[in-house]
Amino acid sequence: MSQVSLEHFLIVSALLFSLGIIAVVTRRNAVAILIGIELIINSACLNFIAFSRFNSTVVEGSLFVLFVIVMAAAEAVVALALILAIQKRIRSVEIDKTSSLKG
Amino acid sequence: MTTVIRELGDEQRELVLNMGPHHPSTHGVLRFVLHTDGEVMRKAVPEIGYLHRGLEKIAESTTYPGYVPYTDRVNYLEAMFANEAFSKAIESLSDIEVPERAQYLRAIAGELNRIASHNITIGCITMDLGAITPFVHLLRERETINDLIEALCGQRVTHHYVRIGGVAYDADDNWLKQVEKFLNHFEAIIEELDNLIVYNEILVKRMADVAVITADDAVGFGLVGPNLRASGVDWDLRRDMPYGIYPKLDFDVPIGAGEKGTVGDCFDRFVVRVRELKQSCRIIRQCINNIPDGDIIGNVSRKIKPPKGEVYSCVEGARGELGVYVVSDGTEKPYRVKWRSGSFSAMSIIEHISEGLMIADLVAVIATLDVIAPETDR
Amino acid sequence: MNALADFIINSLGLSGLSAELVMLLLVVAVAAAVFGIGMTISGLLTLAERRVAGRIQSRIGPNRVGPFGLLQWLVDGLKLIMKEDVVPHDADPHMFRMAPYLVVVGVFAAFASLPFGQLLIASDLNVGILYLLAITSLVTVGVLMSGWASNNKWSMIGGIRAAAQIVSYEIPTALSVASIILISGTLSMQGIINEQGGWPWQWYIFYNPFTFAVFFLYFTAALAEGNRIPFDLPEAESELVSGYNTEYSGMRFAGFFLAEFANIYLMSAIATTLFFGGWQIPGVTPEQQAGSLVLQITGMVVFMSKSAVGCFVVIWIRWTLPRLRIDQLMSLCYKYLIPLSFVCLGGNAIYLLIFPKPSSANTLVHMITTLFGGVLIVIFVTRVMYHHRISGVSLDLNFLARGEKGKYNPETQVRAYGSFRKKYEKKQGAK
Amino acid sequence: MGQLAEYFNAIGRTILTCSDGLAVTFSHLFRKPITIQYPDRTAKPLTEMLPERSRGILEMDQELCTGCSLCSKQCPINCITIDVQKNAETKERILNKFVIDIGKCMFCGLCVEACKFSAIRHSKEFEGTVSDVNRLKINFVEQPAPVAKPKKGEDPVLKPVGSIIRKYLADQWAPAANKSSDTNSGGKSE
Amino acid sequence: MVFYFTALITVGTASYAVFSKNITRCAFSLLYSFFGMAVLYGLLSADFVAVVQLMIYVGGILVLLLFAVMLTGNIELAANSNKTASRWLGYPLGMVIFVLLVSVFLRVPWGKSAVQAYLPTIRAIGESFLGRLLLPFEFLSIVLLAVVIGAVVIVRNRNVCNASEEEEST
Repeated sequence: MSQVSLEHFLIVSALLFSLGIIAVVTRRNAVAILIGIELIINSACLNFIAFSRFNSTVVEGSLFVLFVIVMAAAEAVVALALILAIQKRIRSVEIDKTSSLKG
Repeated sequence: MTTVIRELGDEQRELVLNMGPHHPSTHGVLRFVLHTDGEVMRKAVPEIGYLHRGLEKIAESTTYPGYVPYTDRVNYLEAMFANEAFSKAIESLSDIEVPERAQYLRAIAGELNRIASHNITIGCITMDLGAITPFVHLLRERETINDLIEALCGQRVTHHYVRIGGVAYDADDNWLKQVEKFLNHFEAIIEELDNLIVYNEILVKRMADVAVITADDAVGFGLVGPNLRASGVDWDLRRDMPYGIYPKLDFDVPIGAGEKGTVGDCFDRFVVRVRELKQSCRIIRQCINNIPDGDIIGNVSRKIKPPKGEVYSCVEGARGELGVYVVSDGTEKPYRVKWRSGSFSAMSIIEHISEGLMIADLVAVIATLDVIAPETDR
Repeated sequence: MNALADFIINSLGLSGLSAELVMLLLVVAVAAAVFGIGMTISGLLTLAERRVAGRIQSRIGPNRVGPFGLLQWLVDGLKLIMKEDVVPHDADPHMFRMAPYLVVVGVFAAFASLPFGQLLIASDLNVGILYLLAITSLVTVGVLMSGWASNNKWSMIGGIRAAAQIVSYEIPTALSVASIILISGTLSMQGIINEQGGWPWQWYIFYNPFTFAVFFLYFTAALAEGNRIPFDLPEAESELVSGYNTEYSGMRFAGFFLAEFANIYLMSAIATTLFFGGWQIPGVTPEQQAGSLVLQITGMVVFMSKSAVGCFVVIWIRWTLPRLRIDQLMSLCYKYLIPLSFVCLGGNAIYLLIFPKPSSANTLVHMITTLFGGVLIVIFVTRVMYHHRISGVSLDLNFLARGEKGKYNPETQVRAYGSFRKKYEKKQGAK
Repeated sequence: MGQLAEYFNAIGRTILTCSDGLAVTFSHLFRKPITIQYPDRTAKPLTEMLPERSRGILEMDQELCTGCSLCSKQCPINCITIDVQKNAETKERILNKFVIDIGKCMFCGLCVEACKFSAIRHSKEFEGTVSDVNRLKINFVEQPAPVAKPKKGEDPVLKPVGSIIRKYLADQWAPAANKSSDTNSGGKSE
Repeated sequence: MVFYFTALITVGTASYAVFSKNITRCAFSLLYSFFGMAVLYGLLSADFVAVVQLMIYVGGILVLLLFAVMLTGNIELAANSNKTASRWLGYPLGMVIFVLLVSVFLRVPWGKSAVQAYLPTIRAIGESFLGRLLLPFEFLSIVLLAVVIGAVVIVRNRNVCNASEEEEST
């Protein structure tokens, strides 16, 4: 395990981040966009943990990540509720078709 | 929450499910087309005909005595009543007198059959609601009844015991004693059943206030028997259109009282049947105490040729009025036979009451209405 | 396990890649052992379920294969392996094949952190109990996947029901576990057991009235998470045919099946750990137990028998109670279990504030709660005796001379089929 | 307050009723199972456990049959076929064929009730599984022979119940090649 | 070794989730990605975070996602949503960001300290949450409560609106 250095984790997180960006930009399905966002959040979390592991304070990263995870859960709940509402409203979950904010 | 979903009224969100012909809770080959929105039903349309055997047409090519064994097959749970209904029709058509001992034997055998049939029904209701053990316990008791009836007439399910003019075999004292012994045992079992499942809170909650059939609806759709009585209509052929020796007997007719919910809900239909078990035991006890000696079959010639005419005769079967309409043209074969069965009318009300139920409720409704496929299709 | 690995590596003088290889092999070996133990336990549980169901229903249950039918589960497994593995034409084949693995992995991975004995634990994690709660969430996804991939509406409804149910009931489970964590002050499974003692009044179930209630809350919620009657809606036979595993056959079905029974054992084992003092032997301190092999084995037997009782109760409930409806299921969770477990959590916190750990008042509360539990058991036993008395009178209608326990005797059988027939004919030929 | 009381009432009711149900099922653990371990662990042969009146597969005793075909006239499904020929020389009626199609028979017992000579009757056998449905058409006449002529007032000599049909049913499982030898062993088995 | 394997699974399934056309499979493949992340956290000695990741992401968010996928009807149509011009924007953008990030990660001399042994983090986390970070922790619970209520309101409100509009139209 000792040969795995900080950079390895950082590269993995960079990969996840760019994948998330691609999903957000190219996908039209709202759920798929949400998937991309989750990937981005995960990559950030990985960075936090990795940095805190390879520095002296062990817990700080974990604390931050815990906050992030909870916020991500909250965000996912709201987003999915919105998606369901949109789906009921316009019969589609494609982002291009949601041109109006009025309920 | 459920009401909100129903208010949507959106056809696109409808899920069409095919319940049956092979489905664990349809009790035989029945089919329901369910229009649901998730778990909540919009409509359940029963489809029948998978078990059609042409019983009415067959009658036109058999003799009158020869058709009696066919009536065993009208409903595999109440062969005794079908036998009795058909025999009664021919007896009244050609004025055959039934000896008193035969009538007592008919009552004993019939009530035993009613207990057996209700055992299956109550067991199936609990099993469809998830409790399997009461079903097996009741099946165990039914097994004893089957043994008793086999000792009486030689067959367990297709009895062919009640014949035109009387019954086929006599019962000896030993048999009657055994029946009494069984009743002593079975009355304890009824009490045990009460403790085991009948008032179980989960079961009550599953059935109370579910699929309420009002008295008007019940009469309008022609429900009979326990289903009708559960809706609060006090109607029992054994008491209100007496036949056989029933006028001489003393028994109560349990009706639905909305014990845990509304009158006419699933729980009432369930509990009415449980109460009837006890009344049947009471009837059998009286019969055993009062049974006279004598012939078991009246003066019947081998070739029965009823005079020209038509007759409707019905008995109170386990599923209510089991009637048969016979048209005779004076030959030894019936011109037309028509059966009227409780399951058929029970089936017809399902579509009416199914709206807004959940899938699990529909299972309870089918079970408590006690729909038996062969009786529906004949 | 780490200690074992260090010992092996140090004694062989390995280093670098080969040390890692040894480590890996060890991990695989332990995983295989855990999987084997889990499989055996769940296999035996399938048999136990059938035997107990038989006795409850006045039947016998499988008794032909092996003594008392003990090998029945092996034969059943063999049959299921040999059956064709059918994938429906319109199913999503990859997901259809993947789903049972997820379920099996989710359940059996949890066995890794079960404390069968003081030293018999595959890995005593710091976050032991949380790990158990977390890893089983794979089951949710597996079930949902199987329901979706089967391309069958009944399966789909079953899968969605299962997912909704498991996700909902994770909350009361976690809350009731939190009550115990609050008292023990540790998340590690061994730590929780070490905090308790061997005698009933030292168990956490009798710690105070709140934990007594928490046990029942936990038990109910765990039953629901394990999809057992009265909460078996996902596979409600009379409603959804067989729920999410309707389309499965052969080994994949066996996967679901074994996972269900492994889940039962899992929940009983967790209950044993959290509430019933785990492997603690009455009158023996953990230090004494650590020194002796005999006491170790006794501890394991104690743990196994406690969890076996738990499994028995689960099976017994399954063969007694009817099933809830989906809205009642949810209202039970959100209206009853969650508020009550919150109350218990708060109650435990206040209790801990009032009675600090070692105090005589504390012991008094333990004793009173234990007494209360004892009284409940006595009341229950009287009810059982009452029922046995009123209708346990055996029916002696000897029309058939039926039910006599006969020994295997082909000569009594005039016409018998298959192997019996052959044996019979041989005997006839010899005459 | 009322709602709160109902809330706890519901919990109490559920616990009470469910635990009472559990008590019932628990008490069953101490009762005797009623299973009959058919077919190989019964105290007696199963046919001996059936009641006297049990209506099993039909059997016909050729030595008693008068060929009057009362039974086949009564049968609602015509599963009995009787072939009687008159021998032109001796004026004797010869029973050529007496076939009962057990696959059709519904065990109603009308034919047995119709027979005045106790020739046809129900055995207690009920296991009629065969590999070919045509084998269920059992011809009870092995050799065409003159019909029986019972005298009035003389009781017919009855063979043990089931002895006739058992031979035919044992035949059904015999391999086709050495059927004759197997028939003998089947005969012995009574 | 474990790391490379896990990283491969994580990234591989994540890219499947991003590029696959079948939205259901996307969501399911995310499971492995999340699971892999949990293992990575475990490798980084953050055991509590790993377990929380499993519980919340796999047990919670993923199931929610799957529900959303299954509830939003015409999935087959929506799944083929890659055929847009934004693909030509999205892929290069992802590439550029990736190259940028990697170059930054590799060039910056992170002040690395020696890798420590695996330490239990729970006690420290708990003490921080109930001590130093009590206020944010409580805020978080308020946020969660608000989110739950909000989500319920959003979903419910639509239903009622729809129903009332339909009543008006009929």
